[in-house]
Amino acid sequence: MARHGIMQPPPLISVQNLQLTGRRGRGLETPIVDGVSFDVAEKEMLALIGESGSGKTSVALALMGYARRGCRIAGGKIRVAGYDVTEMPPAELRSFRGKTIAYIAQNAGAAFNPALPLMDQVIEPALLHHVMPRQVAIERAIFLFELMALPSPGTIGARYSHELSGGQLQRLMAAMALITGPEVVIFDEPTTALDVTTQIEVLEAFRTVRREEGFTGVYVTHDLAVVAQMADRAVVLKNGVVQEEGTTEQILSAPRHAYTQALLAANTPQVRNAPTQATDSGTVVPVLDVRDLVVGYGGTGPDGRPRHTILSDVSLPVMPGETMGIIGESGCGKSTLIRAIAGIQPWTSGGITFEGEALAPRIEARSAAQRRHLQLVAQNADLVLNPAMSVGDTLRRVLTFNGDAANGAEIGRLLDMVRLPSALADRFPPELSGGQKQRVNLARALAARPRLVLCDEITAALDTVVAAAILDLMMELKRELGIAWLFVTHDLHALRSVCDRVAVLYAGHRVEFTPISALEEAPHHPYTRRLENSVPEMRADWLTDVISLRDQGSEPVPALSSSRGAGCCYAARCPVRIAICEVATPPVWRSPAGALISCHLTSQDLS
Amino acid sequence: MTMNAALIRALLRLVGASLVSLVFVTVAVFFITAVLPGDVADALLGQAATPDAVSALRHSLNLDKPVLVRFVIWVTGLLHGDFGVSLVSHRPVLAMASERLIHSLLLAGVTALFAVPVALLLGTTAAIFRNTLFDRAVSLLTLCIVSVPEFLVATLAVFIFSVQLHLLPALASISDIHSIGSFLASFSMPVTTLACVIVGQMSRMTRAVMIDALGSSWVEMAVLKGASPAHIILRHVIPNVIAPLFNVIALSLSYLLGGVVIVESVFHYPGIASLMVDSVAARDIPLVQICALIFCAAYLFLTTLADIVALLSSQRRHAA
Amino acid sequence: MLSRRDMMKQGALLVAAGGGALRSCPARAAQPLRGGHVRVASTTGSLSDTLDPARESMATDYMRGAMFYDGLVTLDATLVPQPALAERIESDDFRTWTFHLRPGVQFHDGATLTSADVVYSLRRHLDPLVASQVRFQARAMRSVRADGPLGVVIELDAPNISFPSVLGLNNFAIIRDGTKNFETANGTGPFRCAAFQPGIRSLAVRNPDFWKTDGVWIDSLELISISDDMARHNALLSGDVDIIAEVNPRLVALLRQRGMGVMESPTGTYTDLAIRQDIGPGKNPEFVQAIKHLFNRDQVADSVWLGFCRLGNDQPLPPEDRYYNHDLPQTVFDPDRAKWLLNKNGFLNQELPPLICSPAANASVDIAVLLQNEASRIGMKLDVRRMPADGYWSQSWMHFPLGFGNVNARGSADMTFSLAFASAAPWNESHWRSSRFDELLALSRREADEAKRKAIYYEMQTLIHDGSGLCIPNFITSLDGYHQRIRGLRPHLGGHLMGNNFSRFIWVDENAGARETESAPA
Amino acid sequence: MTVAPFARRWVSVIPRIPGSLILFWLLLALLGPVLAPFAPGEVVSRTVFAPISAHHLLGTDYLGRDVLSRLLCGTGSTVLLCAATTVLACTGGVFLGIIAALKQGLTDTLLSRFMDGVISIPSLLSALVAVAAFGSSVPVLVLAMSLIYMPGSYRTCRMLALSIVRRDFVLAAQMRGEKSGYIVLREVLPNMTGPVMADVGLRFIYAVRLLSNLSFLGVGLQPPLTDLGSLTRENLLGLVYGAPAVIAPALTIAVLTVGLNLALDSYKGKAG
Repeated sequence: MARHGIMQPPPLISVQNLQLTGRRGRGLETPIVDGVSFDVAEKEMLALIGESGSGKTSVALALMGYARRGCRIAGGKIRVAGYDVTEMPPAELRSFRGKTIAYIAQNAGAAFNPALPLMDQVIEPALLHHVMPRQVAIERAIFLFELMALPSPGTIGARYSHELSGGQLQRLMAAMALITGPEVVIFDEPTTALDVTTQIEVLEAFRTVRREEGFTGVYVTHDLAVVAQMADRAVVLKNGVVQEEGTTEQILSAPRHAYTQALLAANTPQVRNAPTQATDSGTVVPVLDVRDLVVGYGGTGPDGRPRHTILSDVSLPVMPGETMGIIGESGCGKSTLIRAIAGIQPWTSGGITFEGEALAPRIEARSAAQRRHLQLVAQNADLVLNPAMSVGDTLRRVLTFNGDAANGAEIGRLLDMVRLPSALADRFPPELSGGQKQRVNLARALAARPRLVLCDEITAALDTVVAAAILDLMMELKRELGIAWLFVTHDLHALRSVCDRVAVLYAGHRVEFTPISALEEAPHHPYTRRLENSVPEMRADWLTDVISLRDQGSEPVPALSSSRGAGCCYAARCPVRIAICEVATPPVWRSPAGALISCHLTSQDLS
Repeated sequence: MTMNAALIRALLRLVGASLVSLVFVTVAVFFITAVLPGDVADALLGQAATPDAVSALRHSLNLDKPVLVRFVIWVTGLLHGDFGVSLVSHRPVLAMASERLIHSLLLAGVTALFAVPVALLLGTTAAIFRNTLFDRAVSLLTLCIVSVPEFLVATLAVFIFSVQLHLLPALASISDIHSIGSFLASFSMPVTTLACVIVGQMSRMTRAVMIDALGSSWVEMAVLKGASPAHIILRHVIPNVIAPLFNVIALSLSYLLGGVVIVESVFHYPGIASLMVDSVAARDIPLVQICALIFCAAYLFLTTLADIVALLSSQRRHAA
Repeated sequence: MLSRRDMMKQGALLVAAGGGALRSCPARAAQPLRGGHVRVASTTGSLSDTLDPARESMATDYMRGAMFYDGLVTLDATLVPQPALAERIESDDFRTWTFHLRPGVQFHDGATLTSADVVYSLRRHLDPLVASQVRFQARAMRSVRADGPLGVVIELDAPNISFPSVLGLNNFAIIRDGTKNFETANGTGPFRCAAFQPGIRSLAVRNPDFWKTDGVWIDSLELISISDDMARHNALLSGDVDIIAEVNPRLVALLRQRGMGVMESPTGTYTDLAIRQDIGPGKNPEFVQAIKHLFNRDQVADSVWLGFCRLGNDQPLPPEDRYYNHDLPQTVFDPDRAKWLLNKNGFLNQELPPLICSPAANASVDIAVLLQNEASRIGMKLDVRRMPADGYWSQSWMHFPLGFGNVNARGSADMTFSLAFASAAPWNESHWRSSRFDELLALSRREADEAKRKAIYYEMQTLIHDGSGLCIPNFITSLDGYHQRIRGLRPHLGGHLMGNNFSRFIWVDENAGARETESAPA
Repeated sequence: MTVAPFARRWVSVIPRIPGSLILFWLLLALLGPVLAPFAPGEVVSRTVFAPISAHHLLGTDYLGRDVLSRLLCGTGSTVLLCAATTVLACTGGVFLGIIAALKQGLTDTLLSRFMDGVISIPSLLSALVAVAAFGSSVPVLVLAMSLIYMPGSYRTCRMLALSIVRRDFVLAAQMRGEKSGYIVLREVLPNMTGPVMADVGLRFIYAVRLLSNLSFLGVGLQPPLTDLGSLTRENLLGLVYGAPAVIAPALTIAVLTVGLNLALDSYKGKAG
């Protein structure tokens, strides 16, 4: 498959000694990328690997002769498909972009114009560059949609970006990039924002079009497993400097550079947790007990249930000192569950107790002690930390509010607890890195001396290495402080490494509830299995294997479905469904390993 | 189906909210005018306002009744669609106000036709070339124009173009307009003066809206597709900023009906703003009321329209 | 009754008074021409603009009314009543007056003028619902009755030799019997009402059936009102209008430099400070004396009127009036004496009521500020309180211890005295009470002998000068601007474009504008 | 307890506003009457609308008074009055705007309806009616103008705050049980100071304009107090003679308002 070792024609892309600089406000110019050089041969796919801030996206954009506001290409030579990109005047650059070289952005939801139908945008490059008439472009777009297995390819173009899922948009964006048949396509972290299950569909689509269209590619990512599936060669960037370059196999199997090794280590699953021996059968009162929680919207129907359900009869006991994991894809209701527990999402029926006392649905009605002992750490540290308040002030306020001493030493202690230097107290959130922000976010929760911390996808927005460090920190804190955690994620790796027990949510239903020890042992709910399989692995043929497995199942349907009718919520996507799945609510039974599974099939069937 | 129902509900809510404001203004204006010193009897008699003359006239106009009773009488009339008659001229106030309103709408319309494109153009170009010399120059210029009192702008314009150069008429009397040429000549100075007032704010707000949009990912994407700046603005940005821009425009236009007393007075233009100033001076309460209602309704109509545009532009995408 | 000799005397007076005005109105012996459209911009105009003669209260109203209506008599350039709709006026005792109407006069709707119309027109002023501006004057008429189709007999409460002057007021114009609707005008005047939009404009077209065969030259006239000074002058300068009322003294030079005419009419109009004598510091006559001495009349004349005024002597008759008391010593600006008087009475360390002024009373704010400044120089603290123009006359004027007023030239000395100085007068601004004055007033109204009456008026002026709380620093020269193509304007003691009657006299000389501009001094 | 950090926060914000410019105008406002060579009401010349001369640096006005002296006094009252108005209007607008965004529901609806009602009546008319009803004293003018401009500030701030109150840090504060006052002042407001400052600048312009336009209609400050708009207005006739009496106050208005706005805009630049 890989073509290294063979004598190659001159490279299609050649970057020599690229210098990119940027400035903030009226500050001094600082280098973003310093002396980067690499070549990409025709029809080759090069991976640009690096953390956020490594300059990988800037390099990718520079290939198109584009620098973001405040940045500029300060030096070096870029040749793409015979064009000298750094020398081209604006008009020529315009006819080059979108026609010779195309770009697939990380967040398709944001990169599509929300006010225009998708088809107009997909065929726009073709019309802009007068590559083909409109009707032909539409036909080609539909062809590409089909190629990438988009549902209803004939009509999907009439829709608007917010109506489609991230995975679908990412494929549409690929179609948009390919509409003019460009020689070079740049993939900028195209699957980072997607669920693992969706990522598979998208990656497969990319592979298919690459096979059919045969373009040269640059794939920007921080995910080595994805690199393994997609790229022929890889360049590892850190702080704007190339650390290592080689074939994908080389980089993955025998990384030479320390940084590459660290990346690889972070990508490898590891168990950080010494499982707490907590059970819900004992005499210990659960710190948090969610019972038959129903959350919905659109008013209540005649049966007392909401017209549209987000959570259906979810129960979840959390023991003191335990780490409870909740996993599921976007839209499964896991964030809603967290919000309900946090008191910012009213519920229809069911109840929540905290340390034996009922929690009021509204935060205002809860006692000061309950508010204090139940802390939420939200996904996006950018939003959680007040950008106008220094780190010290943020922590100080929590301390004074709860009547604790709020001196510098205490703040230093809190920062130390999350492994941050106390000098950071005077900094403001915009000056911090993503990992630092998330640590401050944790410190803020810890400042209240909580009994239970709700963690809502706290690592989702972070780079692999940083996320791993946060997970390490969590476990250390768990050991040191003995507090309970409710850990919500879509990342099975993370879940495995920190949790004691796991609840699997699908479409608002708890389909499985299992001790982490049982996760490695069959049987499991078919959806749990699917989640397991979707975690990318670092072998090159993993994607092929998963796809061949999946082809046995049926076309997936959007996850968020109404659960009003009877039957199993997963029936539509289940590869092993039987007739009864469509009509009857599945029973809950306990597997030999201790997992509570909600399925019509028996333990033997699922094993 | 449900989308349409939701849309209609949202529209009804908007309209209902406007009605609340309208009722608030009606009640407030009535009672505020009630605390004004003197009434129409005083105003009509002026120097001849001897106590017996005033009280007789007051009695005949029902002004000696308690304010609440007068309010009830007025509201009752209103509910029957009767806005009342002017206490001064005894003509129906609706006819008086609507005659002036037409003039005002004409002036406002022409001003909008001229000012809105200029403001959008200035704001957009300033956003595209932000933090450049051009941007700063536009900002300085618009601020300067907004800050100079409009009576000075208007008077200076008249003195230069009418008195010194004899190019344009000094007055914008509606009755003198017989052709397109005389229309343009009569309107050019009032319209320019008014445009000076509103272009400043509109262009500044447009610039802010545009900068917001230009920073979005989809604009970057369009650049990377090889689209030209004009194509990006027209094809991509405009459809997205229609709603906020309409809001900007609505706020500015609402000023053009009621906020133009000075321009009306300098150019002797018979608009509704001067009618209301007159009616306040004459304490002609029914007329004050209908003018206030018209201003309020116009403002609410424009802002509600802007809200509806916002609703529809998001609805269009949601409903598809 | 009124003798020819009287009128001749007044004619002589007019020449003397109008001497200065000749400068702006070249006495060219040109023959008036018929035809032409004239646009006139007056000052105040509003919603309250009216076609009801009884309600006319602003200059614009009077001008409009004068185009459409006639009175029984009209006041000429020296304010002497002349026959108009009444051909003849008779009275033996000055108490019962008989008016003989001109036969064959037609209203604009074709009806012929009869005594019923006159009776209706005069009686309606007594109805409070009419909101007549001259209700007080009308009350002096005990009865108004028809005496045949062309005779009207009016019986007064008491004899009044000046009664015809009262009927010369525009408000007493004659309308058709029974008229209640004033959306248009149905009068006997020289113009018919072609359009009337309150606050916007009035359009008048010549009445071909006008009873007076000579005079009235122009075909049509549009009357608008521009309250903003600068805009009004600009409209004249740009040629948008042909005549403007009330030229600001500061712009006289500009208008003349640009070849426009400015007509100066000396009038009895004044802006006064009234010190009430029934409340506040004005109860002390020495306070009143001090304030009179504190008026720097020359400075007011220079700063406020730029010299377009005559010195006032704290009595209401202007120097041009035939009854003006020349023997009265002039009150002079004497801050030292004022200070001494004030100090003596302890007013300097006392909180004094504010000076009430308003844009409604012409230039009163400026005069108040100048007075305030003079006061501060002698250590007297006087606050100025400016009131909004609307509601000033009914809500503020005469309500405060120290308040400014503004009085237009009245039709006769008798009217001035009886309306503003008699003890029972409704507009006795300073609330001055003098039984001697009241006696003299009653006496003067019966006195047919001109010399005797003059003597009585002299004494009345002295009484006012010495006793009343009225400070009249200046008499204002009325200034009207016109394009050179407009002819026929002549100064008038009533000011305001020939006592608001200009429409009957002006004519258009299409060639004059060009010629005049050429010959105008740069 | 909580006052200290509040004070600390505000003290740390204030120096970031372009202080020198504001200080300059405030000093001029306070010292202007002292620096004036003549008493502002004093007639010093028999010539009205005199041109610039050594005696009268900016000539004389329509009554023959010294323009420079009147300008110095008028600048003071304009700056102080409009500053007071702007501060009052924007304080109210900011606070209520954020509260409305924060509380949503009925509070928001009622406040917004009320503000819409106020804003829909033309500002000049509201001011006119207020002056007619309560007289044109300084407190009445300041209060009326504040009330007139509060809804605009409210609208702007509510829009700005709507996006901020949905951010998680506000939620975190609410979950902690913080009082509304704390959330408004410490959590939300510091994140919108830039646009709020720009809005404050615009309100200041509007206040100066309204004061000028009020003087056009013959109401406004009581003599001998005067403001820049009135000075422009009362000397408007001097325009035809090119008199400095009308040009000087108009220029002062422009320099004052434009300078302040550019300074406030640059503050936005620093924060963002």
